[in-house]
Amino acid sequence: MVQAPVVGSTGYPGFNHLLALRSPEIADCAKPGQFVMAGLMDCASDPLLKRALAVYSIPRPAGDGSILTLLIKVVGPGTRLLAALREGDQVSMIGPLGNGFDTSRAKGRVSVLVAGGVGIASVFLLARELSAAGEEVHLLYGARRARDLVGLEDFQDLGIQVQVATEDGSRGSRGLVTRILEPYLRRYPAQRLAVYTCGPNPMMRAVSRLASTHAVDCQVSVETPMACGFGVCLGCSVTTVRSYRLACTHGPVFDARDVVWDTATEGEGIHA
Amino acid sequence: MVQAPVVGSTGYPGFNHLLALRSPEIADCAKPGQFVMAGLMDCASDPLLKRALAVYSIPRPAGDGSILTLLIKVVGPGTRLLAALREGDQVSMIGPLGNGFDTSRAKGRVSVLVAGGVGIASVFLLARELSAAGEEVHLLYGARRARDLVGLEDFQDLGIQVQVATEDGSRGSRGLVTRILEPYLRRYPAQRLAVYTCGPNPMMRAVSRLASTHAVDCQVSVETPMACGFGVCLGCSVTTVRSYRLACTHGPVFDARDVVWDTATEGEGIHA
Amino acid sequence: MPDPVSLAVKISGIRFKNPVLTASGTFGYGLEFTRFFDISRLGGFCTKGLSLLPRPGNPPGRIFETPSGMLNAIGLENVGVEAFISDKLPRLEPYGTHVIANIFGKSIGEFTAITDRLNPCPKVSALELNISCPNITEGGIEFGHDPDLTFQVVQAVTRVSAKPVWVKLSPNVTDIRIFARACQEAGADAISLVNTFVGMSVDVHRRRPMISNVTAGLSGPAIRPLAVRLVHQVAASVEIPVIGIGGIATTRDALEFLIAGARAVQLGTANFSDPLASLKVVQGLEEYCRSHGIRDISQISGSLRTRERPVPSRAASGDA
Amino acid sequence: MPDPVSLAVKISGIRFKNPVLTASGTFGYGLEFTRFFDISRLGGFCTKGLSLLPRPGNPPGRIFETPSGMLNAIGLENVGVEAFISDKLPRLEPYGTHVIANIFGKSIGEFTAITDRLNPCPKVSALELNISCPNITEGGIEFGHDPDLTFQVVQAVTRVSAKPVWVKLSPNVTDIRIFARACQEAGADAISLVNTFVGMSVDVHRRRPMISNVTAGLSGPAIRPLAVRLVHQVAASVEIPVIGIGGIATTRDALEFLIAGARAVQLGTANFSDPLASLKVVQGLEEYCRSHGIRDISQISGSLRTRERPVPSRAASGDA
Ligand SMILES: Cc1cc2nc3c(=O)[nH]c(=O)nc-3n(C[C@H](O)[C@H](O)[C@H](O)COP(=O)(O)OP(=O)(O)OC[C@H]3O[C@@H](n4cnc5c(N)ncnc54)[C@H](O)[C@@H]3O)c2cc1C
Ligand SMILES: Cc1cc2nc3c(=O)[nH]c(=O)nc-3n(C[C@H](O)[C@H](O)[C@H](O)COP(=O)(O)OP(=O)(O)OC[C@H]3O[C@@H](n4cnc5c(N)ncnc54)[C@H](O)[C@@H]3O)c2cc1C
Ligand SMILES: Cc1cc2nc3c(=O)[nH]c(=O)nc-3n(C[C@H](O)[C@H](O)[C@H](O)COP(=O)(O)O)c2cc1C
Ligand SMILES: Cc1cc2nc3c(=O)[nH]c(=O)nc-3n(C[C@H](O)[C@H](O)[C@H](O)COP(=O)(O)O)c2cc1C
Ligand code: FES
Ligand code: FES
Repeated sequence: MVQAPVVGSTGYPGFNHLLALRSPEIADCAKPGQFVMAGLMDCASDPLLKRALAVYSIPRPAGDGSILTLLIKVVGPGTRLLAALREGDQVSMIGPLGNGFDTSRAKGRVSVLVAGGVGIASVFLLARELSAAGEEVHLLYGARRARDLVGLEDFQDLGIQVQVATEDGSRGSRGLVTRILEPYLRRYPAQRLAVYTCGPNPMMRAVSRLASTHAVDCQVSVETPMACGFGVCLGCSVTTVRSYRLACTHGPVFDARDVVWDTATEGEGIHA
Repeated sequence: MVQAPVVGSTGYPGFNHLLALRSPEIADCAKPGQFVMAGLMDCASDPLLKRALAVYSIPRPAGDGSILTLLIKVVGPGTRLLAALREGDQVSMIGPLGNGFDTSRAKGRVSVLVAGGVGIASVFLLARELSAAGEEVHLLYGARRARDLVGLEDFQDLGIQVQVATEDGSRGSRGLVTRILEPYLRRYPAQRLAVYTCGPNPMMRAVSRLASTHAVDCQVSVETPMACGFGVCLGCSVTTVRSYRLACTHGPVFDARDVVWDTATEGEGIHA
Repeated sequence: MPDPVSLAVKISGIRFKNPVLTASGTFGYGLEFTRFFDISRLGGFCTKGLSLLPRPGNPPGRIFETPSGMLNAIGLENVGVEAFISDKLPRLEPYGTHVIANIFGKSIGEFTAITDRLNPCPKVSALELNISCPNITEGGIEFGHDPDLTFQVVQAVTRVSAKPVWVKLSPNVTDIRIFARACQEAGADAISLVNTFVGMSVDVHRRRPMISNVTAGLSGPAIRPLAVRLVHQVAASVEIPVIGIGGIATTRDALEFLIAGARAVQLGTANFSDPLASLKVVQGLEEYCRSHGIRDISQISGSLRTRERPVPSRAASGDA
Repeated sequence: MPDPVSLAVKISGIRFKNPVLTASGTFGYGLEFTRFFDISRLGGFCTKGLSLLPRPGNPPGRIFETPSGMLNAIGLENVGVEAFISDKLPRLEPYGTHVIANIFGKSIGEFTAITDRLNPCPKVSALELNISCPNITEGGIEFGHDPDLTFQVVQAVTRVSAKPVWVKLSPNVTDIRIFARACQEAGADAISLVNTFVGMSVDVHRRRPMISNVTAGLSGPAIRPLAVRLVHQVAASVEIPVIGIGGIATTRDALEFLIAGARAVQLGTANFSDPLASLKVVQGLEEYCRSHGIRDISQISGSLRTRERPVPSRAASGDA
């Protein structure tokens, strides 16, 4: 566990917030798709638990600066308190946690990153790593409305191709992000493609289904409630075809084929 | 209930803090010895209850500026969160509450204000009102050590006489404030004196006893736990010679002769 | 113009303009809140618990804050039923809200005597029996911890009462359904659930109890999950309506109880830190109904859906 | 040099270097915490509840945060006693801390079968029976909600166990002393108190339970006052030592339990948000003893002082 001082805090539209923290321990070794458990120091007991947040970015090359950023969408008390922090405040963090994306078979493939809402936070490091390795990377980014799109410039700066879909049509294509995904799945042979997705569960379910129809490899980064983040509470189980798996240690990234989507419990009503 | 924006926040030694709030509703009508219940807006549920804080100062003449200040000693989570507020933050307040000091018989008497620690917060308005009315006012101020003495300059600015006692002798007389009180009680005839006291319970108990020995009128401003501040929870009872009385509505100021000091329940171990 | 939303509910034959009430011991005699808002906006409120004679309550050290909750052992300090009738009730006349008289006694005779006194008071809409207090004639056993005593006291009161009788249950029991059914059989018109949970705190520096009475009742958001569960359980096992209480501070909290099976709710501890909390819940429920396309709040009561979920094919063999 | 402070306590014949343990289900199998600190610093820890066969646990929707607490219905997912013995226990050898095996079964036979399996394992110092689970042979009644069943299961285990037997009681009962005494009579060596309180939460937008199992166990600071009171009550009614559990996160919290009568404490939910919480309590207790002039932590246990207070002369006549 580390205590990390806040070194920057920037508000974005759509209740999004970028928090920069100095933490060499985490910044120096976080991999794409990993996350931290972040909490307020020395606070009273409500909120009680730390909050899971993807490592949005770390310095490049690693080790240079030790600043890591978190992209936070304010949805409840925990995220509100984190977003209200100012320079000099401290955050208590555990991490990096989770398996992260598997890029061992990414070489030579077209990587299609499909992000929804604040799910974008989980794929920035992935985009950067893949494009630095010289792979072809596309970001397909969906949101309710234009102002919910956050971090677009960071991806554009990487020089990767970015396409946007908004449900209300206020930017990019109108409709769900799956609409702009489908043409990709048609355009390339299945074995030349790799899909990585993070976003609301209904979106990931739809992306998984599409990828499976086209027999394309797809990794999903799931979101579940988490109490600990390091495999002891057993609260973050995900139903997979063979067993329950822990999102925090076995995941949060799973092969889309393994996940049994569960509309009853996976909060589409909350974060969607 | 009012939402008051923070317009100033200043740290003092000894974990003391001065918070300035814009609240015409309260600033325009608070009387010496009254208090407010102050809480964080829209926070999670721990801390759950508002905190009782004396109105330290209001503009003079009343109505001019609408800023009220609270002098807060950080002793736990509630006071820590209040002290951490910055300009632009909001505080939710109920007040002014309580009876305040009775100055109807102060005319022509020497007023001796005996304060201990942050109890000083309850007597500044009193000192100002009495000295503005042309009465002779003395402040006897006791604390553990020099750095726990706060607000001294404000009293000196009023032109009243100030004497200090610290337990470690780091400023003023060494010892308890009762030591510097005793000479006053001897110097003047009882009916020419009026004692007003606010501080830790053991101090007030000692002051009450001294006043009673010398047959001098004494008003004490007591501190009890409070859940509501406006007379409905019945949690703030004070044992008086005839009955339990509520500190929030019947008090916090009581005639010292009426109070039955209760060492078992009145937190000498906590704030002393 | 948006469709009108009906927040009205009927409990024990009484129509409440909305399902939001305030809980006994947290709203004084109602009058204390008129400085904050027009209490006619509420469905109703429960008075501080009334006894036959006035009571001074417990020595100081009555309350202590705990994480998301508070302990209280006020000792049922109150003005007594006579003073309530003569001093408080007339001043409540102008307010168009239901006054529920919360009453308690140390014997069945005391309960019925208080009932007799309140029977002729038209401004009192219903009685709420607080049976979480020791019955001195039975050697100090709490009425609310013995199903037979519960039955007896409720039956005795319903027999003499001219008004509907609600019974407020203690949550500190192994199976609350037994008590709820006893109330129903004894003729109770509604169940108020929950009273406080027994707790305690220690001053670790002085090694003394924080509360003079040593033990005290825990209330506030901390107990909400416990209360929601009890309301859900009781609503499924009796026919009479259940009024949900315990840690309600916001509209969301109130909805948890309604969806779990409560017909109405009471806010308690929340009134201390935000005297306007109950009013905000009235407004919030209206907005919720509007935004969820609900015409009538009673549609929500007990509308909790539980359904099957997929399980991994090998889960039963347990390789997790 | 300051006087040395002894934090050592003896429970059921075992010497613990300090009275700080961690609670079952919140500390994995111990190994998960070695990345955070040297677990040999703890008095001991309780394993995740072990069953005869591995269990997959409940479907997702297993936890939900509530005010100062959390609900969990993990469904007792665990690797099973065999895998614990073969995969986990050997890796715990290097750590100089007591391993308490928390076990549960659906029948008395399952309890004794697990006991038999653990008897030959020297690294297991004691058993902690979790009796808050339904007994299938008795039609699903919880062992811990029936004093006779409690007696039977405890007696059966103590008869076959080569190790001290602690019993972890459910707090969801009317009078916990009856259960504690049943344990003592059945030969239990200590009582662990409390397990979680039954609660529930509702997703008000989807009108579904937040937890797939509908009801779940409430833990965390929210329940601390309730747990302190139960520990105080039980410590006064049995001779065997009581281990205090429930919402402990800081030294102050641990002291509340010790002063109220516990011989040792366990930290549960606190391990999630601060994996170092238990270590900090070890350090904090030492500082507390030093600053309060206490040589031996056992002096603190049960040292709560209650005493008389002055009352107003006319209080009894009730003019308040
Ligand atoms: C691996 C992982 C990575 C993540 N990465 C990110 C990230 O990079 N950025 C990010 O912003 N988020 C991320 N999340 C999500 C983030 O963890 C949650 O948004 C956060 O924990 C919410 O905490 P909160 O206290 O703000 O809201 P909570 O209090 O947890 O509430 C969340 C939502 O639930 C609702 N809710 C709560 N109780 C109820 C109820 N009873 N009925 C109905 N609704 C209710 C609230 O109103 C709110 O809308 C990630 C999650 C995981 C698991
Ligand atoms: C009428 C009135 C006027 C007041 N005016 C002022 C004022 O002007 N300025 C001011 O600073 N204060 C004032 N106070 C006092 C102030 O209200 C309290 O200091 C404040 O409520 C403390 O809140 P907290 O959350 O910071 O600390 P709390 O959490 O309430 O804790 C207070 C103290 O109790 C201790 N404590 C808590 N629990 C335990 C336990 N179980 N065992 C042992 N110790 C424990 C804490 O460690 C801490 O030292 C006034 C009080 C009253 C009644
Ligand atoms: C200070 C205080 C006093 C109370 N007095 C009474 C009472 O006189 N009669 C009664 O039936 N309940 C009484 N209660 C219990 C409340 O009515 C309510 O049942 C309980 O507090 C749970 O609700 P809450 O969590 O919203 O406060 C009291 C509660 C508090 C906090
Ligand atoms: C996620 C979780 C899992 C738990 N699993 C077990 C268990 O397997 N066996 C058991 O006896 N208690 C279990 N408990 C209960 C704890 O050991 C402890 O008794 C309870 O949480 C109260 O302590 P706390 O408030 O410090 O968490 C579990 C608690 C939690 C939060
Ligand atoms: S979050 Fe605790 S096990 Fe995954
Ligand atoms: S603080 Fe509630 S009655 Fe005084």
